[in-house]
Amino acid sequence: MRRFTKAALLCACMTSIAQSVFADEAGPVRIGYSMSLTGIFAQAAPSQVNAYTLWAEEVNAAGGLDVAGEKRPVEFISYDDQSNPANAVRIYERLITEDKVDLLAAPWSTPIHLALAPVLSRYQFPMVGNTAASVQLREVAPGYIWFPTAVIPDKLGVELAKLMKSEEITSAAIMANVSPLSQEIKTYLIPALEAEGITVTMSENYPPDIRDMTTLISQANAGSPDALIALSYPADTFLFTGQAKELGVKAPFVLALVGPTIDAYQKAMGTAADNVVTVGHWSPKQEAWPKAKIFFDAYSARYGEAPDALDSALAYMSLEILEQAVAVAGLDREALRAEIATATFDTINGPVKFEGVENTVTPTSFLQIQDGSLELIWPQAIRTSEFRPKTAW
Amino acid sequence: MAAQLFFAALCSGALYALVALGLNLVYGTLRLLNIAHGDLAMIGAYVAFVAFSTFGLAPPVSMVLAAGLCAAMGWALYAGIFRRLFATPETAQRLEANSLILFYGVSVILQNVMALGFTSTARGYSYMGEVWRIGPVMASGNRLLMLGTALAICLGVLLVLRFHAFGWSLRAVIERREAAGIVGVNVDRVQGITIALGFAIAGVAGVLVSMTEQITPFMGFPLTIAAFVVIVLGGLGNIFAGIVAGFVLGFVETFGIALTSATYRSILIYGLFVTVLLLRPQGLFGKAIQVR
Amino acid sequence: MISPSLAAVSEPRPLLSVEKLEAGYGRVQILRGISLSIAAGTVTALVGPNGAGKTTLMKAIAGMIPARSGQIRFDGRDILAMPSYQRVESGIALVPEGRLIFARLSVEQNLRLGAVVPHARSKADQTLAEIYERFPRLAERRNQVAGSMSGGEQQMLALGRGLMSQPRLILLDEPTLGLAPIMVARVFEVIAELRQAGFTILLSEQNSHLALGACDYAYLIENGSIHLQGTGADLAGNDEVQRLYMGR
Amino acid sequence: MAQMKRYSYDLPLAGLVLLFALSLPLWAGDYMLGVGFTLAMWLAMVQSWSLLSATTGYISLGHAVFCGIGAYAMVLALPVMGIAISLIFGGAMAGLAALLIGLPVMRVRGPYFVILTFGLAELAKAIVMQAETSMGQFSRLIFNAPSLAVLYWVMLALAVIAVAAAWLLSRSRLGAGLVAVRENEEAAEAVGVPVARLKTIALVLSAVIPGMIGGLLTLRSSYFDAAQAFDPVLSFTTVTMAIVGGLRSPRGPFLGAIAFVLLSEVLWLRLPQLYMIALGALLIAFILFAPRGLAGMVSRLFASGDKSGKVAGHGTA
Repeated sequence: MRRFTKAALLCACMTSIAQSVFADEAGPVRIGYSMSLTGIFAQAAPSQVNAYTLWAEEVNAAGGLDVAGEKRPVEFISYDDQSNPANAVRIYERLITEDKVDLLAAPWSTPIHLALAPVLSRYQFPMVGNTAASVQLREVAPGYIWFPTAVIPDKLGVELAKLMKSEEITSAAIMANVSPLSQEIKTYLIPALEAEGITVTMSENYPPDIRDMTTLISQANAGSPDALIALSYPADTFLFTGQAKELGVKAPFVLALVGPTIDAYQKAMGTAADNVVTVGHWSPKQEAWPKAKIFFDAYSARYGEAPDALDSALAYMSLEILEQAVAVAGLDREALRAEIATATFDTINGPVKFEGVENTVTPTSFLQIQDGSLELIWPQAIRTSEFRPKTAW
Repeated sequence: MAAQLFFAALCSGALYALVALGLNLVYGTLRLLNIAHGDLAMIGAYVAFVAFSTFGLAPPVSMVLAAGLCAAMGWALYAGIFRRLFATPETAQRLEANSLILFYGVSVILQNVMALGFTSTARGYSYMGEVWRIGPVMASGNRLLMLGTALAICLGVLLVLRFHAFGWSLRAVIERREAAGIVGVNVDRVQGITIALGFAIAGVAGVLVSMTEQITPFMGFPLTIAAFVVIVLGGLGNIFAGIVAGFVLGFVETFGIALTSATYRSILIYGLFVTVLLLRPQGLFGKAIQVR
Repeated sequence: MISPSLAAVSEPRPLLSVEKLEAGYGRVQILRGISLSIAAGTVTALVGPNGAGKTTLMKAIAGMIPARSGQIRFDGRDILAMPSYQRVESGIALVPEGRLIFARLSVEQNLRLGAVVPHARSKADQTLAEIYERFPRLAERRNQVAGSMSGGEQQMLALGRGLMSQPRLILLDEPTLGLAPIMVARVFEVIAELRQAGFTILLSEQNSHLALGACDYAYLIENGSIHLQGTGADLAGNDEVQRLYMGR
Repeated sequence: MAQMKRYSYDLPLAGLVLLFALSLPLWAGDYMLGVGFTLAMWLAMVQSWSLLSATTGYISLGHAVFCGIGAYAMVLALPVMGIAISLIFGGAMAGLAALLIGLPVMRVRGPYFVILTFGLAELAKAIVMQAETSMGQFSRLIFNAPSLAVLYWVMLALAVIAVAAAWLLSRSRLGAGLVAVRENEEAAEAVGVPVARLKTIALVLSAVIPGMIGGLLTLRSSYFDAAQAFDPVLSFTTVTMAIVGGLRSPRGPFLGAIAFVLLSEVLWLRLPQLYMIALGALLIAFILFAPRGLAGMVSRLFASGDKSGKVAGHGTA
């Protein structure tokens, strides 16, 4: 009787091992993520999901994901976090413990990335982040999350001041949305401008639901600054551009923070979008990054619109990093963590390497819309075009 | 500068008045608080976007299409659901009491149907973006078109209310629904037409804002809120005062920002909204007329 | 002068007949099988205590509240299922208790609203002129908001609004409620004039003395059903009516 | 009699459920625990909301304001007071806010009250955003938040307190007074019910727990940002659950919260927009066709003359 039980157990064990081995060979690599498909961030989701989907299609078309030498197809498991960090936390816990995904991809927005960091540490599950941008990222204990973005507000402030200085800007007016990213950038930008000897003629905040900027722009115009910096979000970026055009802003340097990289922005603003500067560190025009143009073309062909130079590029990059790490380390989480933490990756945005949680290779950069395409204009080392003063709307 | 501010206030005011007008018509005649009102504008914006980028139709044409589509939705909602509920006092009362929550359901459905159909990516198109100089004022073509259309519709509705028998019937229903029937007003028809009209106006407003704003499935909510602020300022169901209140809000917002700071904009507007509700729930203007 | 649009020349059948009508509000039943009939060209009075169902009956005839069962025939047609606006179209005008004028509309708009039904609209200008002639106070105040007028003036306005629809049957519900004695007298003068002009009138009135004196026929309603009926003089002479309702 | 019988049946059942719920962290995985946390949160939220809105008929569409205030107060107090006291402080501040606005706000009625509460929540959001900006803050990270198990137990405690409060209220003189307010405020006032005071008490009662819920949610996501903390969707979802559950039944909040959490677990899988559409359709269907909510359907299933259900169908806010 006892022998029989043993034999049965052994049998069961073996079949389950066989099954799992077999499953490993045939089954796809499952990648889980949560996305803000509904709720206040929902508008941004497609630019990221599209990039994920494109990546998976390319990988599968190429025979699958290289898992330490073995090719396996990939599939996503995704949930909607309703733009709520607490939901996202719950979803990642589910992905890890219930769905038992092999890999994780990043959600949208800074708050959700920050909320996830402790979860990843608890489960020792590595994840390459993407669309988070805050100095607070550095407060996250290094370990299982990395941020490829070069949009870190303190660096951004310093670099923007340098860019403006190099274009001989002497004065700037700033208007900032009260949302976190804008405020954070403003906090670092103002001292940086002053350090470069650039006068701040105006610094005003406005709420996210602003509906008219005539006063703000007129006030800015009154000081005749060389630069008009709108630390804006997409909705107010549209508003700002339309009204700046209407009010005949003369400043040769005009920056809008989030929005100009969205395909719809150029479609809606037409020529008014031309020569607007914005934040971003990727451009399909950079020939030193051969994958950039390929990605741009593939994305445009697949979705009928240009990828968002910030979100789509970052999302794609984060999966490229994951892909390359998995090729070396396989799916073992510790090996994967070690690989991501130490290796240098070749992405559509050029080489990426992490120190702590930060990408230290990709420089903080600025883009300018020139004749309908996004050109890198700063820093000098990677720029694809010269800065052009905004002379006409 | 002052002239430019005046123009800005006028533009905001006209849009507020227009968006609120549709909401107020529906509230006035049916006592339904349509929190999906802004989402109808969103539908209008998508109509304009698709018409423009797929069929090359200009927004003035889209206005007709959007008005027709939204009116049809309003009529369908009325004929399909509301008419039956208005037939008995108990269900009518329940419908009115829960209308805001009910339309929240409608709002969620509209937003997510559009998100499914069009994804939530922002859309945009460019129409009449060139800037005109009119005396001391600089104005882009699309804002002039918006201002002109909004003013024309508000004025048109006011004229109908003042001079046309349908307008009187409508005012009669707003003021005393139960008495309107006994003078011979076909209350059912007036309600159906009014909800269609209110929805149509929202659709047109959506076409207008689509010329200057990004188009997303979630763009409607701020418009709804603005419309609610306006009709509260004017007094719920008071059509004329609502239109005036739209302009008041435009001017308060624009000049309030000019006199203080843009940063106080939302506090100013919600503060005004809350204060009016607490102190003068019948609205800023009209006499204290009992609204059920 | 104003006259009924279709001259009802002494037809044998009644202009309005109500059979076993039951109606009420929500779960509360008020009318418990009322039957009555009204001959064309007459004034019929409904008398009875407060809460007996006079106003409910008026509202049920005008279609303001739905009937639960029974029959209402007007000019030979079954109107029970008609919405109220169609009853106005067919020639019934209710001048409701409490007037229910549109306080925010002007006097003239109120009147013109009375002619919103198709057959009246074409004659609106003419009828309006006649009403102004009959009620000069309304003419004086034609552009004033109706809510600003006195009770008696509002009563005249409500009556004028009813006349604007070219009715054959006028339902006058408590027209003297809350009016000064001089206005009460004026209301009864007008009723007499309208009868002269050939209108059929159903009058509900708490002041039984005046009502029974002014009517051709009368019904006494109690507890939602007809308690007594007869000519005005019959009822006025009835002991019980005298004791209970006429304070003698 | 029916009441007694029902409770004698319900109490042991409730004890079992509570025991099960308490033991959850001991055997369930984090995912289940997360579901439990969400469920407890909604139960506490809907039940607190009911203390005001279901009992008095004043429908609040701004309960997120109390979550926001509680969260903000907790975040501010955290460096000084430590987590436990900060949480309570957050609840107290939400209660205080309710007390301060109670008198003027509870005079406003019907549709005006509904939109007033919504406006107040947006106003508070704008003020807190402005305050954060002027303090040079953009968002706040919270470190060393307690583990999920601890958060869960605290949330469960809040849910139990809310349910107990509702139960006690329903059998107290205060509760009877509030129901009188709902049925006919003028009449209640005329017979000497201190209407204004009762309404303010109800508002305060229904604000304290949401204040602490706000704090717990912030700890759960270890992040505070005013736009998130005052998210109006929180208010709307609360009302939705209450209506779907059944406004006037003691079982309503349970059924509403459970139905929604289950539905979201099922439909979340890949169909988020469809989930939202289903939510909207469900809400509409319940308002139009099942005004007594799930509780009404349940009591109709056991159609043995459940008295509590009957009141529910009659009249709404």
